[in-house]
Amino acid sequence: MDYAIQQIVNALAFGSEYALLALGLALVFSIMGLVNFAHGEIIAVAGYSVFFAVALGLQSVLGAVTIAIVMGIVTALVFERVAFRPVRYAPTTTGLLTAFGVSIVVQNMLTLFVSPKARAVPVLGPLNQTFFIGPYAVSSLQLLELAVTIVAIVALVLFLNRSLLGLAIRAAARDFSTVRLMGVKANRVIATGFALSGFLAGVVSVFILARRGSVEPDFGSAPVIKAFVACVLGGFGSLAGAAVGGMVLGFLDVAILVALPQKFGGLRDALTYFLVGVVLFWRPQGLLGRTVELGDKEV
Amino acid sequence: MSHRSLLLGTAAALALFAGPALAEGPTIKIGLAASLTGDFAPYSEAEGARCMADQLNKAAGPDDPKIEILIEDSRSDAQLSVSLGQKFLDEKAQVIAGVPFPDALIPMSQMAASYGATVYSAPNTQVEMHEVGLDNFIAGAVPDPMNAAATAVAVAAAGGKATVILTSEDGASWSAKTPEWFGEALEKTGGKVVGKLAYSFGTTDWSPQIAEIKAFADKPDTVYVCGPVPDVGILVRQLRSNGFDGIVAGCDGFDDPSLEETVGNPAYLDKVMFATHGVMGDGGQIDQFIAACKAAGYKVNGIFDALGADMVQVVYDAAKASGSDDPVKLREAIRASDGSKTVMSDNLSFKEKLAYPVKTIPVIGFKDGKRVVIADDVPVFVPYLK
Amino acid sequence: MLVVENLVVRYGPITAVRGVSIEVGAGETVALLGPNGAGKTSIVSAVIGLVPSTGRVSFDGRDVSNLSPEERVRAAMTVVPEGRRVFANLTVAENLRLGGFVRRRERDQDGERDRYLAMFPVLRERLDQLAGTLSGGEQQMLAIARAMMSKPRLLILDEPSLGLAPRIVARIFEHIVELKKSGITIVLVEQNMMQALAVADRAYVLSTGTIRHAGPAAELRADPRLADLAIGGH
Amino acid sequence: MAPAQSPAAPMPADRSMPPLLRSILGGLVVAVPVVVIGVLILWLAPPYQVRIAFAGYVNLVIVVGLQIFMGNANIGNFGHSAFVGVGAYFVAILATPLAAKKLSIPNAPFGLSQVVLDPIVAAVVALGIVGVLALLTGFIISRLSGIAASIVTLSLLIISHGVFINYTDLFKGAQAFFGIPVVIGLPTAIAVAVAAIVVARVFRDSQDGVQLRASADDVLAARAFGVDVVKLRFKAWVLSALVCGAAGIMYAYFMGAVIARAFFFQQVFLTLAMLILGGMRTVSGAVVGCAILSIGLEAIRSLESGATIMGVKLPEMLGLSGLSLGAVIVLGMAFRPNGLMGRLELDELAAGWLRRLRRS
Repeated sequence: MDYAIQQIVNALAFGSEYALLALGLALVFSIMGLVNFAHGEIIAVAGYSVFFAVALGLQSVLGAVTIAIVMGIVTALVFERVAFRPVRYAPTTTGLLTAFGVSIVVQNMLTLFVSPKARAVPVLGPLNQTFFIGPYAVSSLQLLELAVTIVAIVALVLFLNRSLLGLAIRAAARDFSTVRLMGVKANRVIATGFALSGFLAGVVSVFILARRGSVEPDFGSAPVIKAFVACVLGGFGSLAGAAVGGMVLGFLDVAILVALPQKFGGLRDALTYFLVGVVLFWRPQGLLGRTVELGDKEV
Repeated sequence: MSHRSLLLGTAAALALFAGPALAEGPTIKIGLAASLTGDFAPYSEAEGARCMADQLNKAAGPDDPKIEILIEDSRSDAQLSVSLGQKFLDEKAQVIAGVPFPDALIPMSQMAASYGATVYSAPNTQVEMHEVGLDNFIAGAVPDPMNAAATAVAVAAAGGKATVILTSEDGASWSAKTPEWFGEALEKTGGKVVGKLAYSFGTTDWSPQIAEIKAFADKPDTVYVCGPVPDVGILVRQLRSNGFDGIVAGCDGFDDPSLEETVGNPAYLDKVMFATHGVMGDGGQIDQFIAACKAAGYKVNGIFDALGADMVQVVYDAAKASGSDDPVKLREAIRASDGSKTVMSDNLSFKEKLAYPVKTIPVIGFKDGKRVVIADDVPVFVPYLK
Repeated sequence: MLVVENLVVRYGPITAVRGVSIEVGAGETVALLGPNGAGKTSIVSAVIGLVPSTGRVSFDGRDVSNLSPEERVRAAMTVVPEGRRVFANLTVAENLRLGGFVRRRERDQDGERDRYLAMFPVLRERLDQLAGTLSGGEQQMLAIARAMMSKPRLLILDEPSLGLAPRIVARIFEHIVELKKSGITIVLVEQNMMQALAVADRAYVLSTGTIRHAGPAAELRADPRLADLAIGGH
Repeated sequence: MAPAQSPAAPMPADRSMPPLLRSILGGLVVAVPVVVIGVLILWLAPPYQVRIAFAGYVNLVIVVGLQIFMGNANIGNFGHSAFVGVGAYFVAILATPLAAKKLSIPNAPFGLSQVVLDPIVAAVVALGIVGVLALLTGFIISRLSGIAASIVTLSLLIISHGVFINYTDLFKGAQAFFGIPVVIGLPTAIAVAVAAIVVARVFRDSQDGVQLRASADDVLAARAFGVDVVKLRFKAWVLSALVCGAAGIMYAYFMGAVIARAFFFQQVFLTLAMLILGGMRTVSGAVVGCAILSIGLEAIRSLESGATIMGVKLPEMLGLSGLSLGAVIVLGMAFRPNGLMGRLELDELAAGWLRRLRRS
């Protein structure tokens, strides 16, 4: 029983990290129909910024967290301005490819100008303290992740659906000139949407860095693939779907590891993807997705 | 005369003009399809080889062999390293190497055979290489079962009796079988394997595995894993912070300078031990070599560069002995030699096993966060290789 | 109130508007008429600032030629664009809220909203429906109400009758008359000349980017030359 | 601006020719540079460059296969490498001699570790497996459009990679599956590439191809004319998968080893970038894009490790070729989303030039 609860705690932590990642993808998709695979590189740039700051003498956890988040936002804004604005109203595939292109460029720049090898960044270690609640080992990171994910989802859903700025972001992403006719500074509100996703990326970067203790050029791209799967599973573009998809994926990961005989331990990922495939076969639009949302940009 | 031979002839003529025309000794080309980027970048031997070759060439007299190192990035990609191997063979390399895993090295050896060339993989340890029946393959390191056996002896000496082993298919037998061999060797000392868990390379959150470890009915006092950094460093940190205070043991995958930083807390390194290829951190020959190379501007990293340097030394000595640039004669000379004095060993010889050296295997532990040598012997009982 | 002087709009090698001057007095309803391709929508886009142009646009005596569209909207001009352009993925209520974006700090938006929901009762029934699911006529009503939420002093309607059934068009024009009575200045851009002239005080008739005729609506209605243009246009 | 942007209408070389023959001839015209370059390499280049060229021809077949679905249906496809991988892996599993299998997949299910087929039979069976998988996946994908379809193709890629990497008993996991008989060389690759080009061209010009392209521009209008878009997409998908599967089989039979990583994002991006650069609307675009990027990236890659040019030692620039690839994608999307070739095939362009030349 203890063991089961312990594993559920672990699954929640896995799930919330996936969910937080997926939320960044879903946010950009829901506001501008862009499947932003370069989200991973926003995370990577945030991580490398901390690495540089530490190399220059930064010691404080708070400073590192601030740098990661600020650089996440800045990077997202730069990507939007340089790469995504020119393809804003192009077909979605164009945007998706641009995102891949940006991702390849940034990863290789990190390889070229920093190093292809992993670089240790121990500064965020203090965030990752394990303590015991009764017999259960819980890490502060797991709790933080869960809390941040819940707050982020609720805040984002409220912001996008209830606030006027949220409405303006959603509208601007679809019809740039008409939204200007409402007196909205459209470029600025779309940038706000990106800044939000950059904020999320910065936060995720802090979590990954605290757990890993090092950065590498593919620091963000590997987790984003999982996040993408979570988004597809939950229904692309739906924020709630991203969160649910992430959680389901986290639970699947842990459950398969626990339930499968060790002989088949290596099949964990295969089975996860197989189950995702089954869900997609049954519901191509994902668990919470609507077909309208998927086809939105074509309207 | 075809166009092709015309072109080649022109190129050769140009090369003659460009090359040191006065050299008498043979010129040996070593082509390294090195993992400069990608997963295995921490385990690349290229910079050390380059540094050693430059040192030897500088010191060489007019009659001594010249070593020319050709390096291209294989991106840790087996396939690209096979293609690059072909390129080096086109350029008449006598020795080539690629990603240090069988999936690259076996096809490369088959390819090199028709040129008479040798595949010499300095960091390679996998047993498959010695089972396929390749005649032109040489590994610079001892095979994994010996590494596992040496670790088992050290673990037993430190009181380890009940071990959990973590296996992954991602590094073939290196990461999948070495833990099994460790278990077998530990059982020989009276210990036992109480559990086995699977993982994938790239794992950064080990909490499900750790929860499993804690839930085993037989409480383990040792965790063994053979994988790359930073994964294994993260495992150490997370095991410790979850209250596991037993032994964490591993293989040469641990031997990267970034291990300590990844683990973070120096106290966590107590009771961490791993078997590797040579002793570093004691100010000995390897440290001196690495320091000299670093000072000269080579981007050397650690023990794998020393392995690369040893390869160059062995090839150089063989070239000197055979006095020829013929690849087959070169290989015969390597295998006939009673031993080379190299960075890592006073007497590195392939005479006994032909495809790999027999040497002592240092097991590294930690004291106050610093690396110390716990043992440095040739293991008596070796599983699998019988 | 709105003065447009010597407006020229070019799209690359094509000149869509060739030196048009228009004047609209406060409280007036002025129609901008002409067939397809006469340059009407280009004028509207230039007046609100969505396309680059030369010439001068002033509003309320202030030169707005160098302002961005959003700044012009803040100056109390507004456009109901051709083809409605409601935000299909937002609900009716959200469309209206967005219409009031420039007045987001004011508290009396609800008064405005109630007023236009009273004017277009069908919108009240559909407040929580996605705007994309409305019929064409309903979308047009929403577009007008949305534009009015910014409390403009100048309302430019670009082809409000486009693609709508005659019965619906009549209803839309009734609403325009209603708006006119409230005292707002209106520029009505239309292909549907006779119906527009029935509502307007004055009118300009355009063809191939220049003004062909101008005058009081009643006079133009009687002008036989208009019929030719109308036929040519439709 | 490329001439492709000019309003010249596509003009068939000769109206009296039957359409099928015209398409085949058109395809062969497009294939001429492919054959010429291949023959030159065979004649002049050292073995290493032949190897690199072979990889280029495999990519060409993949890009042409990709064009069949993506170019005609106008749906972003990221899943094609799954079929390349399936083709390659199944010939590996079926045709590898027993001795090598004992090392690589001793525990293969269904007794596959005991089966060795003739390479040709193995290729046919592997292609059949690709076909079956294409039928199953096509069932879903042809019913979706736009981004939904693209997302499902991307999921397909990730799922297939997950299975290759983790179903160790059958696919040998993250390690390369080696020991596959090396039975073909560059001449075969050139022949397959030419065949793929002709097949793609015939499909593009066929009734189905024209209807599918029309429907890609306006689905509703095409449906209104009674075009069964789902069926057409399905056909294009299966044909595209088979061509990609053939590329995978070629790859395995030349390289002698396959590795799952070869059929993942890197290949997907590379081939997509080739198609986009050349222009996905035409088969010629696939050929042109593949040629430019293959040659360009290999040139850049040879600079990465610090080459010496005209006596100047360049610094080590690891990652430069990847950087260039990404830049090509980003810039291409921003400035030339329709690619270099636009909407006209090479032979149509040539015919247009000829006509203008004659007129002047």
